[in-house]
Amino acid sequence: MLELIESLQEIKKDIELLSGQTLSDCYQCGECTAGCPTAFAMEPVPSQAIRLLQLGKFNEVLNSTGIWLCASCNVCGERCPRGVDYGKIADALRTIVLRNKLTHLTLEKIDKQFISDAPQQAFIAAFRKYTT
Amino acid sequence: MKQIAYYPGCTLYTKSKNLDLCARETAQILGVELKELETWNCCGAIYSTVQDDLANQVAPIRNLIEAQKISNKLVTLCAACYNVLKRSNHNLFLPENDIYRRRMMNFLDTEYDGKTETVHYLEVLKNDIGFENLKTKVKTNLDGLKVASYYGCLMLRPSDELNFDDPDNPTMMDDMFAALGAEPVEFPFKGECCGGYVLVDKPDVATRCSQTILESIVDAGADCVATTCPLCQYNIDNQQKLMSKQFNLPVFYFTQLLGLALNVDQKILNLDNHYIDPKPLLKQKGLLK
Amino acid sequence: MKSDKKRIGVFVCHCGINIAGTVNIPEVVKRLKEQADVIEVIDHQYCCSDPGQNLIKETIKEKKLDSVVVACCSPTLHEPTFRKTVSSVGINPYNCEIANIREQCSWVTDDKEKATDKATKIIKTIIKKVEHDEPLTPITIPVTRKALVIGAGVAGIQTALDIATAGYPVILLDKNPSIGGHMSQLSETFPTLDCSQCILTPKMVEAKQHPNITLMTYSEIESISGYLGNFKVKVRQKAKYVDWDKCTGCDVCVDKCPKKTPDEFNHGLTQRKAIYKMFPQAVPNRVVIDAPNCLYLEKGACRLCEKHCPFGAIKFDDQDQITELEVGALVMATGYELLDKQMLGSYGFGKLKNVVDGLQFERILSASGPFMGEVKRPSDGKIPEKVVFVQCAGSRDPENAMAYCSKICCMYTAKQAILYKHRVHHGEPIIFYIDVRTGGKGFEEFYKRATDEGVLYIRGKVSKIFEKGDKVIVWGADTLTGKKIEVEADLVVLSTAMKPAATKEFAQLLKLTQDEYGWFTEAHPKLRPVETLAGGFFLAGACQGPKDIPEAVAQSSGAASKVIGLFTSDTLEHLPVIAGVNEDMCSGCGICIDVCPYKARELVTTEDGKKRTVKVIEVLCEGCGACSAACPVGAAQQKNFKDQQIQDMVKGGLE
Amino acid sequence: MENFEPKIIGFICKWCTSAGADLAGTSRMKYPPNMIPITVFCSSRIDPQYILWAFKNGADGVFMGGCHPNDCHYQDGNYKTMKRIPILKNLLKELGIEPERLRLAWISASEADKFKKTITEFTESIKKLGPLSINDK
Ligand SMILES: Cc1cc2nc3c(=O)[nH]c(=O)nc-3n(C[C@H](O)[C@H](O)[C@H](O)COP(=O)(O)OP(=O)(O)OC[C@H]3O[C@@H](n4cnc5c(N)ncnc54)[C@H](O)[C@@H]3O)c2cc1C
Ligand SMILES: Cc1cc2nc3c(=O)[nH]c(=O)nc-3n(C[C@H](O)[C@H](O)[C@H](O)COP(=O)(O)OP(=O)(O)OC[C@H]3O[C@@H](n4cnc5c(N)ncnc54)[C@H](O)[C@@H]3O)c2cc1C
Ligand code: SF4
Ligand code: SF4
Ligand code: SF4
Ligand code: SF4
Ligand code: SF4
Ligand code: SF4
Ligand code: SF4
Ligand code: SF4
Repeated sequence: MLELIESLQEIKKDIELLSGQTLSDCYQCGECTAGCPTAFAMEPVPSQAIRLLQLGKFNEVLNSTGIWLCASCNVCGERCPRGVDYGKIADALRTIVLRNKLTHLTLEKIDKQFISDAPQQAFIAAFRKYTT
Repeated sequence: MKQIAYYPGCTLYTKSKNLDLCARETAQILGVELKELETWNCCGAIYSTVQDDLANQVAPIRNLIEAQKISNKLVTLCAACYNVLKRSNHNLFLPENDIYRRRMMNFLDTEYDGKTETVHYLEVLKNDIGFENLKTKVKTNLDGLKVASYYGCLMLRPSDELNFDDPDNPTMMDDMFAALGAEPVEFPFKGECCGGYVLVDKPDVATRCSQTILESIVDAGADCVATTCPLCQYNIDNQQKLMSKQFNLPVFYFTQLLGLALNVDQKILNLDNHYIDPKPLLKQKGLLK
Repeated sequence: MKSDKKRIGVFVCHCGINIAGTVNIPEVVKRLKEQADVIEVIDHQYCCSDPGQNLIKETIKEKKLDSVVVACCSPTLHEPTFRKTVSSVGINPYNCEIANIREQCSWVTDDKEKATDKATKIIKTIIKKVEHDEPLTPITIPVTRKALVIGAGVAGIQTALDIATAGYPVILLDKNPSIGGHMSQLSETFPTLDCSQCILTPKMVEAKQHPNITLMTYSEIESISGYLGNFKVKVRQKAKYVDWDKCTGCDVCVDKCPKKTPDEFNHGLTQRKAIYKMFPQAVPNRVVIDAPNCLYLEKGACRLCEKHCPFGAIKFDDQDQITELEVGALVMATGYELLDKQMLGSYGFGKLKNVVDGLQFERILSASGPFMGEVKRPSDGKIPEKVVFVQCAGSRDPENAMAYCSKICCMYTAKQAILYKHRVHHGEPIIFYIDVRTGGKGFEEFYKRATDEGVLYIRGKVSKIFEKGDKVIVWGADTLTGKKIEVEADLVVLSTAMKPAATKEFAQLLKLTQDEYGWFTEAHPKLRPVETLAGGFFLAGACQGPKDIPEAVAQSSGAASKVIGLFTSDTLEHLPVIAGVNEDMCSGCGICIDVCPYKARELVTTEDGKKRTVKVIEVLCEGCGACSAACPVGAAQQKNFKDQQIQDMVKGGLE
Repeated sequence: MENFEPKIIGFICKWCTSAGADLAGTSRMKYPPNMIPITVFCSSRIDPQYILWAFKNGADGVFMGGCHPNDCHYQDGNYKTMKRIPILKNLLKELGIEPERLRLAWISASEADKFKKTITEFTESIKKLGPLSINDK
């Protein structure tokens, strides 16, 4: 569990700075969730994650599985009526976790056969995305 | 022969030779030399949107600088490279990133004005060669082959940074296939994400994304799929083995089908490097002996 | 100017102790008398009382005064009183000015000495002003007591009827062959569910038969000139290729015409002929030939309509006709359109046959619509078992479409879902919404009725719509449970955003201002909602912003009453405190033209043709003075607020 | 300095600030009586020259009051004023007049209290600045 000790306002500032997004812009229409290809597996889904952040429940979101399931496909940001890009917010949230020295992925967890099969770019990206 | 700087990227040098070699060969036939950069670094395979992460863009920018020795454009084939290189350049030259840019130039110890344009090979085919012109060069008409052009997310979004094609209704690859005599198939998932990078961490999630796309392609009556990205190719081709439904649908790189139409040598086409063997389909359609 | 000195009298009011309690009036009088430029200074207990007013009158006569300063309360209270007093004894009312020594002096300080000082100075500023005041006469403008209403939807019709009933002639103009606007396309109307045609048709007929109303359909505005009370408008009536005096609307020609084209009235859901009537109840009940689609007019062969018309009404050599109208006021009632579905890329670009917009679904529901009121879907005529309604399609979306809320779609979506349920009892209506906005009388109750009748509301915005087999798949979300939702529907109805029908070019032609989206802007958002800043132009209905029928009609009656008010007299009075131009000084730079908010200034060449200068269109000038402040050479001067006057006033206040 | 009574000219618009001042009066609010009001139709009528003229003729401070942005009786007169004032302030600086001696405020017809507070505060600030030195010369 990641327990952040900084004041709430600090984390909020971090999230907004790192993502370049303004949390209060979101009016909770849910269009991001509606179009997200991985929302079926996410917990919380994009619009709910933003709502939790608006409410100051930062730890809840930082410790969730949802943020690791975002495929950075940009559908949400492309269609959001208020110009909020949740993909960028998820990227910022993962960065905050990783910068707290918590790796999400280790080599041992990956199937060996898969490593020899799958394209390089998948691993390069995964290690940039999931490790400190 | 006209030379354009070319950036193969990491995967094309290894697992996706068929995407790379076909492109070089077909370009040659069409009168353009894809001249590989003398030295290049891996682009990073993913574009970090974290605002203070511009340092990750040193590698992409270095490649763009290197390209200037050859041309003012840099051609990419892999959708991920295209996405990373183009966005890096676009965002670095936004006015709000002035300070970062100056810092990076100091670090790289060079001057660069952002003028190298990242283009995808499809754009070269459309703009430099022309689909009408391409039509006249076809040796094996892909007549009767129903192709679903799958663009995925990396070519299309964010549309304001990439400006490649309409993000909701891309047609560039379809137009190319029409020029080759094939029959482009409309389906609503051309730009949906195949699950991409979550593959490594959560293969089941990625597989379900890919399966949804395949279902839509099969519903639309396509014989095969064409992609521009090694990761999409892998997700949609190889992962068929994990899907709850069997599709048996071959997945090509668009350059392979282009090569086929231009009678490129079978060795270069590299049709063996697939999970679903495409040869029976091609034979059935009379496109392969 | 100082040479012909004015004969100024100053009257200082005590207002009981209201002024005299703080201001030492005898001292003020004494100090003012020391000033050489006044003839008489007198104080009085209550200047506004009869004795006070008489004193002023007597003094004027006795001392042969030509200008008066009354130092008393705020001019908003008694300026009209005293101006009337002085004019009763022959002084120009604009040569009587008020020095406000009560609200802005005696009441706001307890320091008697300072109050006395301040009062003296305030009075001095006004004396200085009066020294240069000119006698002014209010400008009278003749008024042509005839109105032009542009746009004949329910708003335009209501406006025309109200003005006509008050006894003034009205021209009701529409670009379409028939009046009626969008309301004629609606099925039944919220919140009472009366049939739209049933309540509109009588009004249309009444407009047609009213002796004071002239209909000009199939017509557009070509140009306009003039000003409040006196406009000249050129109208182009498009060639109809049918002589409407002979045509009886029998429709024989329509039956015979071989050429088909998509029907605009049904939004492309059906076909109409090249010769057509907009809809069966059209007013006027006449047909027109749509030239680009007519086989004879385009290709030279056919003439079937001509052959079969029992009245010889076809007139292939018909031409556009230009008419010049003279009117005193214009009412804009051009209404709205729906946002083009092409704008909504992820909702299928308008390409998916079974994704229709709100007005198309109104036609589908309408008893006179393409399926005679049976709910069928456009692709194959099947009865849709599951219909998804998508609210806020293109509204409240500053990033991709319109930033505003279209205001009526929550209600019409509820209505359409209810009507669908009435027609298809086992059908499942599902509404995706972000908020349900029901701000109107009976509206919330109507929403409740929708849920009572089995409409499922899902709170979330739709992201993507696509076809799968013969189904339409809708990707939405339920934000209340945090679930992504996929619905397999038979038909999707988009509650697409309303947008103004008036284009930028049209607004420029009329010199009217629009907001950033193109809705006409009213003179004041709260207090003058039916007027515009351009004198003589009024607004009615949805051309000003999204509106439902009750609001459109209420505003129309409001606009009509403004026009009627204007027409009660055949002349208008306009405040004479306006700007002028000193032609000798004016360099013709045009700076003043740009700053004038009322377009009251225009560049002209002097009569001798030698130089460019500026003319003030007096009736348009509201006297703000912006031009006077902007003019670099001091050629633009506002009457009774001339540079010299204000500078002297400053001096008076500092002496 | 103790007994310094600044001379202030106030250009106020008829529709908003002057009406606000009237309301302050009707509400019997008290504020320093130093400002002599000159009411014009619109703040956009005020040519910057008049302000210089006022300083030249002995004013220690000049106040300008108009309607709030978007509330102008003449559409956008106050925007014109808003644009002029900063330019004028620069000019004042060059002439050796403290720009703080010129104050622009938006005061509506209902803001009697704001009128009172603004005038009180402005008068105090001019008192602190002392007499305008160019007037001594
Ligand atoms: C799907 C849908 C359902 C609705 N259902 C209801 C309902 O149930 N109840 C309700 O109260 N409201 C409903 N409304 C709203 C209703 O349609 C409007 O309130 C009403 O039609 C507005 O009338 P109008 O006269 O202002 O504009 P319009 O009806 O748009 O009329 C404008 C007229 O001006 C003409 N015109 C436009 N430009 C020009 C020009 N340049 N020159 C000449 N003529 C021009 C047009 O041809 C048209 O005849 C609904 C709206 C929609 C979209
Ligand atoms: C908290 C609140 C905030 C608001 N804020 C805004 C806002 O920001 N913007 C906005 O546009 N609107 C606002 N409004 C709405 C606004 O107050 C009303 O729209 C407006 O006041 C309605 O004016 P009216 O003349 O119809 O009614 P009222 O203002 O209610 O006037 C009715 C008059 O009739 C008199 N009267 C009543 N019965 C009788 C009788 N039997 N005999 C004789 N006289 C009678 C009353 O004494 C009263 O003077 C607000 C309302 C509220 C409650
Ligand atoms: S689409 Fe945008 S506004 Fe809507 S819930 Fe998602 S982030 Fe918020
Ligand atoms: S960017 Fe991430 S959150 Fe947004 S739609 Fe794609 S996968 Fe979902
Ligand atoms: S004129 Fe004004 S100040 Fe004089 S008595 Fe009348 S109300 Fe009072
Ligand atoms: S033109 Fe002739 S046939 Fe046609 S509707 Fe008129 S009268 Fe009838
Ligand atoms: S002439 Fe034209 S309008 Fe008449 S019947 Fe033929 S096509 Fe129709
Ligand atoms: S009225 Fe309702 S559906 Fe229409 S834009 Fe507003 S909230 Fe959306
Ligand atoms: S006083 Fe105002 S309205 Fe009149 S001409 Fe000048 S700027 Fe225009
Ligand atoms: S600003 Fe003055 S000089 Fe210039 S055109 Fe207007 S009146 Fe003439």
